[in-house]
Amino acid sequence: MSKERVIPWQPTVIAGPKQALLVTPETAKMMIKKSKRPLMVVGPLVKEEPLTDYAADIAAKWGLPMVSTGDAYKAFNEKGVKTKSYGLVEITNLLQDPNWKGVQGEGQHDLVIFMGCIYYMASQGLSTLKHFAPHLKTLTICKFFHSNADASFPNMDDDEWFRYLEKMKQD
Amino acid sequence: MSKERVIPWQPTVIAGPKQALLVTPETAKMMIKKSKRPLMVVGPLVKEEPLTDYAADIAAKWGLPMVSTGDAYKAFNEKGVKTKSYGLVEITNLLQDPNWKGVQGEGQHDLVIFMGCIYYMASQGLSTLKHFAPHLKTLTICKFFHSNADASFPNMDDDEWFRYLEKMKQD
Amino acid sequence: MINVAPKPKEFNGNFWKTKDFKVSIGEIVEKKRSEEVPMGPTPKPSVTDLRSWDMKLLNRYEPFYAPFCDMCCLCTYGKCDLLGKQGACGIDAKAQQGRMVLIASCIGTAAHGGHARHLLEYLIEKKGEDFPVDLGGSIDVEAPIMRTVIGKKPETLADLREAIEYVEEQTLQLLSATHTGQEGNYMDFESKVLHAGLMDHVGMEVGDIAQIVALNLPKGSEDTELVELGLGTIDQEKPVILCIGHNVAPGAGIIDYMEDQGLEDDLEVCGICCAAIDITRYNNQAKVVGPISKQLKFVRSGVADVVVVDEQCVRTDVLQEARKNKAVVIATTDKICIGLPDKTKEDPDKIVSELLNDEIEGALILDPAKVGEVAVKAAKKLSGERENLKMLPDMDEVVEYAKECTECGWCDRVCPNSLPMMDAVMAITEGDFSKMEKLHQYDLCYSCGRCEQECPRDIPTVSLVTKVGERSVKDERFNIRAGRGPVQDVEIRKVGAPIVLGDIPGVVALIGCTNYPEGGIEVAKMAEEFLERNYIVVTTGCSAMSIGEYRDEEGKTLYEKYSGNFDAKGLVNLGSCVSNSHVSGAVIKIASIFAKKPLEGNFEEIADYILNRVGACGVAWGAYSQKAAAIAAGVNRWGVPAVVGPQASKYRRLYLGRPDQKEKWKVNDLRQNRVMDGEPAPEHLLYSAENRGEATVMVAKLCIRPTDTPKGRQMKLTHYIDLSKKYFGKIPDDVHLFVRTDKDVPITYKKDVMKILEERGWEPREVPLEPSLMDFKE
Amino acid sequence: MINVAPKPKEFNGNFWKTKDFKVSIGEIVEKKRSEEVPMGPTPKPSVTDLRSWDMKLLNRYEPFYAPFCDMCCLCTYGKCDLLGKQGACGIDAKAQQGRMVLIASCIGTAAHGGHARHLLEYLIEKKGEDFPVDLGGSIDVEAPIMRTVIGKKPETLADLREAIEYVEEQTLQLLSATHTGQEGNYMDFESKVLHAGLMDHVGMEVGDIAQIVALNLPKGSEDTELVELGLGTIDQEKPVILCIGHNVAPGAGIIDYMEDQGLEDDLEVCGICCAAIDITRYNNQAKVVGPISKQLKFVRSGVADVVVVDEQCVRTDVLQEARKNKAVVIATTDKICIGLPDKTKEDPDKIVSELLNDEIEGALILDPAKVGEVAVKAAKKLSGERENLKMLPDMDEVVEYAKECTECGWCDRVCPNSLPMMDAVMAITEGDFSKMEKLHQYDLCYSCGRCEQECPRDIPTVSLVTKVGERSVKDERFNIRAGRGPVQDVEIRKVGAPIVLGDIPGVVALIGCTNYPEGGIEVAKMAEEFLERNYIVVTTGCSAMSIGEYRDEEGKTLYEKYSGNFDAKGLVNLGSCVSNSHVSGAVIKIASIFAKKPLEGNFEEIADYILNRVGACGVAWGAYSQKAAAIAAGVNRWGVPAVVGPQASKYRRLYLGRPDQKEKWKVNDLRQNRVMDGEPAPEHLLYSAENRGEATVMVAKLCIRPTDTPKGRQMKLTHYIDLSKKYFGKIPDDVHLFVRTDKDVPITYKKDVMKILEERGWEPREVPLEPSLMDFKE
Repeated sequence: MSKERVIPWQPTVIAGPKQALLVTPETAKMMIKKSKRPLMVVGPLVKEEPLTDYAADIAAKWGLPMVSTGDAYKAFNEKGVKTKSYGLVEITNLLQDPNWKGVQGEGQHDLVIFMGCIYYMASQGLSTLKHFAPHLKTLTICKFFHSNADASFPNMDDDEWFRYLEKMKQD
Repeated sequence: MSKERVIPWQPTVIAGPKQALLVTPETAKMMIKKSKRPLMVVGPLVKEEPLTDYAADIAAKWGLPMVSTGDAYKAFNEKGVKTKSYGLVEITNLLQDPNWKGVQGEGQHDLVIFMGCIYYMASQGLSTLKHFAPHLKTLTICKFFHSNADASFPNMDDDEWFRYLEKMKQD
Repeated sequence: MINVAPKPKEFNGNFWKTKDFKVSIGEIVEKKRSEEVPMGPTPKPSVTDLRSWDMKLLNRYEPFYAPFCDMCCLCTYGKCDLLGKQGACGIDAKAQQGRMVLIASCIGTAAHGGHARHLLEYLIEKKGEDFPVDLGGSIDVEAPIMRTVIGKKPETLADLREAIEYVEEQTLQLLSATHTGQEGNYMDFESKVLHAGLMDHVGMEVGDIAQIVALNLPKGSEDTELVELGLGTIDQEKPVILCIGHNVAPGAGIIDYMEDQGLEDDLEVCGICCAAIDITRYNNQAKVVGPISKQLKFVRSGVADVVVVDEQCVRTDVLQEARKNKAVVIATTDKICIGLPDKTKEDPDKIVSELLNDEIEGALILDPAKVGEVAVKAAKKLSGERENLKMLPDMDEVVEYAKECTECGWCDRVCPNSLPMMDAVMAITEGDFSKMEKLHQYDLCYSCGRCEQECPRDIPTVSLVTKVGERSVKDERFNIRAGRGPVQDVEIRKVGAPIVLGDIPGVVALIGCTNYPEGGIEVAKMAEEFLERNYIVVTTGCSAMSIGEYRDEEGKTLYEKYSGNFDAKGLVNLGSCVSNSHVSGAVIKIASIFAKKPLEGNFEEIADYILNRVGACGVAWGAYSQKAAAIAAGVNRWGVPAVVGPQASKYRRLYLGRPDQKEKWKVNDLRQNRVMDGEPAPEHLLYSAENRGEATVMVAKLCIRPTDTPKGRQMKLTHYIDLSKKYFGKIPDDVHLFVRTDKDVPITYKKDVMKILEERGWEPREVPLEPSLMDFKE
Repeated sequence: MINVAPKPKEFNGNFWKTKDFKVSIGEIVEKKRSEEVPMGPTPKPSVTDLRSWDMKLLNRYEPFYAPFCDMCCLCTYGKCDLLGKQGACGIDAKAQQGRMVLIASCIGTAAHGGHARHLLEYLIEKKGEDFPVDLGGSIDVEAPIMRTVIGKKPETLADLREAIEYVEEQTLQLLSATHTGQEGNYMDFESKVLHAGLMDHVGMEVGDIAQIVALNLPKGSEDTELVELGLGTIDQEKPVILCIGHNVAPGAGIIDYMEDQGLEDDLEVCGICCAAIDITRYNNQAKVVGPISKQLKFVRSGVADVVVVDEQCVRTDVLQEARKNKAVVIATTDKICIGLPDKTKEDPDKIVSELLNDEIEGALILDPAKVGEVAVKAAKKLSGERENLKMLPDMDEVVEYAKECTECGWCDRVCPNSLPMMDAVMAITEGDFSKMEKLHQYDLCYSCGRCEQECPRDIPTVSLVTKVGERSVKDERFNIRAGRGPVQDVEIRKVGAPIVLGDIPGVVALIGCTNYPEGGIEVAKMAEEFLERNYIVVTTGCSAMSIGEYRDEEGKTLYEKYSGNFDAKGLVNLGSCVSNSHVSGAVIKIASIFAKKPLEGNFEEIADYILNRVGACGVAWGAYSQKAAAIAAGVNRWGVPAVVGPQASKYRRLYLGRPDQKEKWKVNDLRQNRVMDGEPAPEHLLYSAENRGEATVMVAKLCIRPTDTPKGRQMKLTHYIDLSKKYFGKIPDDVHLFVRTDKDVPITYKKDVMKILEERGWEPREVPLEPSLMDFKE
C-alpha cells in the first residue's frame, strides 16, 4: 500500500509531472507555523462528527480564519464556530488573485489548508491554485492524497486519519 | 535526484497511473531468465561504440535474437552481428499480435528488451505494447527511465549506464 | 389562464394517419413580414462580429480556469507541460484551457447541429423544401433565435437549411482556431466559445422546429398529455424495443410500422434519453424508461429484445452489453456505426434472419422506415426465444460474486463519485443487501461501470446493483408531461412584465443530464422548491424525466401537481435536448413581445436586455458532456447565468463575477446617458456548486436583476434569504449588495437586514433606469 | 518538353496594374461539359457512403495505435484510465485513439477549410460570384478533387462556395461523432478520419484554386521564377514587414499598397510559412525567410519592424516576443485575434499613431487593404526608431548568461528532441561556441523554446542560439521556385504511362513542415536522392522552402539544378499548404487523363486505381500539427501511402500492412473476374520512420505497384535495393515478395536476388491484369 498512499486517491487525477509533497502532521504544522497569513477552508464532507470538531479545534489551535464551502457553514455555525461562507469556486477564485485582500482584509493569504471538500472538485480547485496562484501554498489534510496540492496527507483509512488530525491539534 | 531517476526522462511522457517498475541489472537479468522467448530490439542510438558492443554482448550472453530498427542493421552487420531489420513501428505492430510467430517462427515473444531507440518514439511503441500486448512484458535498458515499459532502468549518466550494461553481460 | 391560444392539433396515437395532410390552424402569417423588419447591425454574425459584446461579458465575468491536465497533447511537439510554462507553440495554460473548452463546445455544437442537419434533410426528403414552418396560431414569433441571429424568420424547411448552413460555416471557422499556431489569447478563445454556444442554440432551434412542424409534434400547448415513465410501466411480457439516443426518426419509423401493421398493442416501444422524449412527443403510447443513468442497468437487465441506437448519449459498449443477453442491436445513423455491417439496402426479412441466426453481430440501417420493419420483426421473433435467457445473476450468484471481493478498495477509488461500492459488496457477504440497494435507489450509482472495469476479481458490480435493485423496479411507475416545444406568445405577454419587474421571482431552467449521484431526485427537489415559491420552472431532456420520477408526500408527481403553463408555479417540459433552444427562445421573446425590441440582427441589444432584466437562471445539475458545455456557453452569451454541479468543475472553466470589485458592476444608464454604480446582478455567469443546498441558494440569488421593482426585489430577496436560512442557517452575508434603497428590504426580514445594512455601512444608491452594458448611442 | 502548353500570363511585380482585367487564355471551355458527364455512384458522399471502401483499406492496412495518454479527459465522467479498461461511457483504448485522431483531423480540415472559406468570400467580394474558374489552356481537368467528390467542375467562384459548404456540412457531421456517447468502434472512427481527410483535400483545392484564379497566381507553369529565400537576402537597412501564416490576403494588401504608393523599393516584405510562399506567388519581389523553424529566432532577432500575422502556424506568443523588441504586431483574421483591440473601422493613421505611441499593444485589422496601409506606414516610421534597440544579447552577455547554468539538465529533458542544450551552454562558458552553433545550423534546434521555459535560471537559450548563429545568417542566401499550382494536363499525358507502367519509378511528394532536427536538410537530401534516381519530386510549403535552403557540391540549389517539370527528374514546387491538393490532384488526373476514367462521383474507382497503379508516395518529415494528420488521411484515402518522421508516432495512429499475412494482399482481378494472390504493394499506408535512412528506403519500396511492367518493376527494385544497400548495407530481406516472375529481377542484382529467391522457396506467380480492391461487377 506504500505506493498507493502517494498517488492521487482518484488515480486519474494525475495531471502532469508535478506531484504534491507528502506530509506528516509535523511537516504540515511546520508549514502553518511558517505561514504569515494562513487560511483554512472546510467543505461539506466535514459536516459530521468527529470531523467538525477536529476542523474547529485545529483552526482554533493555530488561529486559522475559516472559510466554509458548500453548506458547511450551518454545521459549524450550530456549534458556535465562526466561519465565512463561500462557494468553493468563489474562494478559489479570490485566492488566485494576488490583489485580493484576504478574508480578514489584511492581504492575500500565503497558505491555504483544505479539508472536506468533494475530492475531484477540490482537485480542480487545487489545480487552479497550482497554475495561477504562485503567491500561495496549498496543503490538504483530508484522508486522500491530493496530487494537485503543494503538500498533502497520504491516502489513509479513518483511524489513521483521525490520529493525524489529533496530532494537528497539538504543538 | 532520486525522484528524477524514476520519472520519465522526458517528463511529459507520463501517461496515466501505471508506471514502469524500476529495475536494476539483477532484476532485469531475472526477467530474461524467466522468459521463454525473449527478444532484443536495438535502435539507431546504439550504432556507436561502446554501445554496439554492449548490445551485442548482452544478446550473446543471454542468447537473445536481435531485431535492429531504423538503420541500426548496418552497424551491427559491419561487426558481424546478426540482427533482423524492421522498422520500429513494424516490429511493434508484429509484437502486439498474439498470433505472430516471432522472429524465429517459434511463437510470439513473451519479453522484449529495448535499447537505443529514439526516446519518444520508443515511448510510443511501449505504449502500444502496454495497451495492446498483454501477452508480453517490456524491459528497457537505455539510460532513460521509460515509464511506458513494464520495467526500466532509471535515468542515468553514461558512466552509471555503462556499469549497468557491464553487469547485464554477466550472470 | 384567460388568453388561451388556439390549441395545436391534438397529437395522439393515430395522428400519423393524417400526417401527410397539411393542417392550417390560426391565421395565415403575413408572408412579407420578415422583409419589412429593419435589420439590426449583426445578421449572421461572424466569429468577430460579437466580440465586443463578449469582451464586456468576459471582463465582468472573468474566465476561471481549473486545468484538468497540466499538459497539452494536441500536437507532436508535445506533450508540453504548461504548469508555469508556455508550450512549444508558445501557448500558456489559460489559453490552452480556453482552447480545450472551445474544442468541447465545437463538439457539442456539432452534436446538435449535426443532428439537426441530418434530421432536417430527412424531413425535407419526406415533406419537401417548401413545407411551411407553421407553429400554429398561438406562436407568432417562431424561431426567436433564428430571427435574432440569422436576421429572418424561417418560412419553410428550406429556410431552416440556410440557418444550419450558417452554423456549419461558423463552427468550422471556430474549430479552425483551435489548430496549433492559431488563437493564442484566452479571452479570444472564450469569445469563440461563446460564439460556438450561440451556434449551438441556432442548431438546436433548427432541429426542434424542423421536427415539430414536419412530424407534427406538440406546438407549444401547455397541457400536453402525461406519458408513462419508469421501468415499472413496461410490460415485459411483450416484445420490447428500446430506443437510445436523440434522433426521433428511427423511433418514428418503428411506430409508423407498428401502426401500418396494426401491432400497436403487441409490442412495447420505450426509450432512454431524448429519443424517449421525442418519441413520446410523436406518439404518447411509447414509454420513457428514464434518463441516461438507467442505460447500462436497463440493457443489462435484458428486458429489451431489440436495442435501436441512433445518436448521442449512447454507451459505446452497447453492442457488447446487448450481445451478453442476445438482444439485437440496430444502429441507425452515421454517428454511431459501431463496426456493424451496412444493411441499409438489404431486404428486411433477410436482415432479420441474419440477425437472429447470429450471422451478423448487429446491423447498421440508415433508413428509418426499414429500421422500423426490422426492429419490430426481430423483436417479435426474438421475444419468445430470449425468454429463458438468464439476464442477470440470481441472488445466490450475487452473494457468490460478493464473496470474491478482496477489499482492495479500488472500486471506490475509480468511482467518479467515490461511492462506497466495496462496502456494499462486503455487506452482501454478510446478508445485508441494503447498502447495495441504496446505490440503486435514485440512481445514486449512475452505473458508469468503472468499478467493474477496475475490479481485479471481475465482480460484475453493475449487475449486482441492477439485480439487488430489481425488486423496487415494479414500483417505478411515474409520468412526465410530454414535451411541448416552444413557449407561446400569449404566455409571454402575460408574464413578461412580472418577470422583468421581478414580481415573478424568476425563471429556473432545469436542463440536461441528471448524471450525478441522486442527481434525479435532487433536480426534482429543486423543481419543487422553486415551484412552491412561485418561480416558473422549465425543463428539458433527462432533467424533465428525472422530475417525473419523483412523487411528493401525497404521492403525486410534480407534473400532476403543477400545470404546464409558462407562468408562476408552472412546470414546463419543453422537450428534448434540442428543445433547450426554447429556453433561450423564451427569454428572447420577452424582449421581443413584452419590450417590443426588434430581434432581427440585434443580438447584442437583446442579450443586454436579457442580462439586465430577465431574471432567468439555468441549472444543469448532472451535465457531463460537450453538448452541455455548448448549451451553457449559448445561454451565457444570451445573458442568462447557469449553475452546474460539482463535477462540472471538470469542464475546466467557469465564468465568475467579483462582487468585491465595485468597478466591475458599473452600468451605462442608457436613459440618463451616464455611467452609474450597479450591483452584482447576476453575480456569476457560470457557477459550479458543491451541493444542492449551495446550488439552490445561488439560483435564487442569480435571478436578481437591476431592473427589479422594489416589490420584485423584496420578493426575490425574501426567497434568497429564506433559502439561505434553510441551507446555511443564516441571512446571506452579501444581502446588502442587493439593497438599493430601503424599499428593497424584505418586510419579513426587515430587522435582520437593517442590522446588516448598518454593520456594512450601507448607503442607498440611485437606481439606473435603463441599465446596460452597451455603449451610449452617439 | 514538346507539348508546351500556352503559358499563363506572366506574373511579376507589376501585374496588379492589370489585375482587374479578366484575361482569357486558351480555348473557352464548353460550359455544358459538366452536365454531360455521367454521374458515378457517390457524388457529394456522406460520412457513410465511402465506408465500404474505407473498410477495404483498413482491413488491409490496420490501424496501429500508440496511445499518447492512457486516459480520456473529454467528459466530466472522467478522467478514465483506459489501460486495459473501458471508460465510464464504455469506450475502449482503440476507439479512444481513433476518436482523438478524428478530432485532430477535423481540426486540421477546419484549418484548411476555414481558411478556404474565408479567402473565398473575400475574393468573391473583390471579384464577384461569377468570376470564372479559369486555369488557362493547359489545364482542362481543373479541380480534379472537386470533380470526383462534388461531381462537377467548378465554373465560377460561386461553384467553389458549393464545394466548401459541402465540406462544412460533412465536417460538422464528423466532429459530431467524437461527442461522448457517439461512435464506439475504432474502425468506424478511422473511416470517419478518412472522410475528414477527403474533406480536407476538397477544402485545400477550393482555397488554392480560388486564390490562383482570383489573384492570378501562376497557373501550372513549369518554369515559374526563382524567388529569393533566406535571412541573408533581406536588406535590414530598409523597413521590414514580416508576414507569418497562411493567408495571402493581408500580404497582398501590403504589396498592393506599396505599389499604389510607389514604395516597392523602399521596404522589404518577407514571409515565414505558407504566407511566404503565397505572397511570392502573388509578387516575386517578396522574400521568403524560411519555414516555421525560423519563426521564434527571426522575431526575436528584431529584424522585422512590423509583424503581420494571419492564420495557422503562428506562434501564440508572437505578441509577447515582438513586444520585447518593440516590433508592432498586426493580427488580421478571426483565427488569431490574440486579445488585440479591433481597429478594422479605425482611420489608418490613427491606428499607426496608437501603435507607435504604445497606446495599444497591437491591432486587429480584419480588412486586408487597411492592413497594407497600416503595416507600411508603421514600418516606415518605426524602422528609424528601432535602429538602436538592442534586439539580442551581445556576445559578452551570451557568455554571462551561460555562466548562470547550474547543469541541472532539464533543458535537455524537456527538449522534444533531447538535444544537448546544456552542453552547448556549458561549452560557451569555456569559450567554445561551436556546440551552440551546431544547434543553429540547419535548424537542428527548431527553437520551440521549451528549454528556455524550463530553465530555472531563466537563461534565454533561444536568444543564445540565435545570437551565436547570427554570424552565418549573411550566408543564408538561397532561392525557391515560386509555387506553380496544379500540374498541367499535358504533363500528365506524357508521364501517365511511364508512371503506371513503372518506367518512372515513382512520384515522391515532400510536403508539410520540416520541424525536425535538421529536418530541412534531410528533406532536401531526400529530394536530391530521388531526383538523381529519376523520380518525380513534388513539394509544397515548408518542405519546398527547406529544399531551397540546400546547395549541392557545386553550390547550386536543387531548384537551379532541376527543372520544374512534372516529369522524371523534375522538382515541382506546387505552392503552399493548400497546394497539397494538387498532389492528390495530379494522381487523380493520371486516372482521368491517362486512363480515361470518368471522375464525377467515382471516388472509389479512382482511389482504387491510384492505390493499385500509381506509384506515388508522400513524405511529411517534420509534420507536427493537425493539418498534417488531415492531409495524410486524405492522401491515404485516395490510395497514396505516406511516410512520416519519428515524432509523428505521437499522432497516435499509423496504418500498417502485414506482409507476413498473405490473405491480406489478395486482389480482385477485374479483367479475369477472379481473386488472385497479390503482393504488399504498397506495403503500408502510413508509416513512421525512425530516421532518414529508413524513410528513404521505405519510400522507394512504397512506390512499387502491382501494375508495374517487368521493366518498371526491375527499375523500382533496383532503387529499393540500391538504397537499402546504402543505408542498411544489405539487400532487403523482403525483396522476394516483390518478384512476381523472374522477369522482375533487376539485372544488376540478379545473382544476389536469385539466391534470396531460392532461400525463400520463391515461386513465380501469376500477375493480375486489373488488380483491384473493388467488388466484381455483377
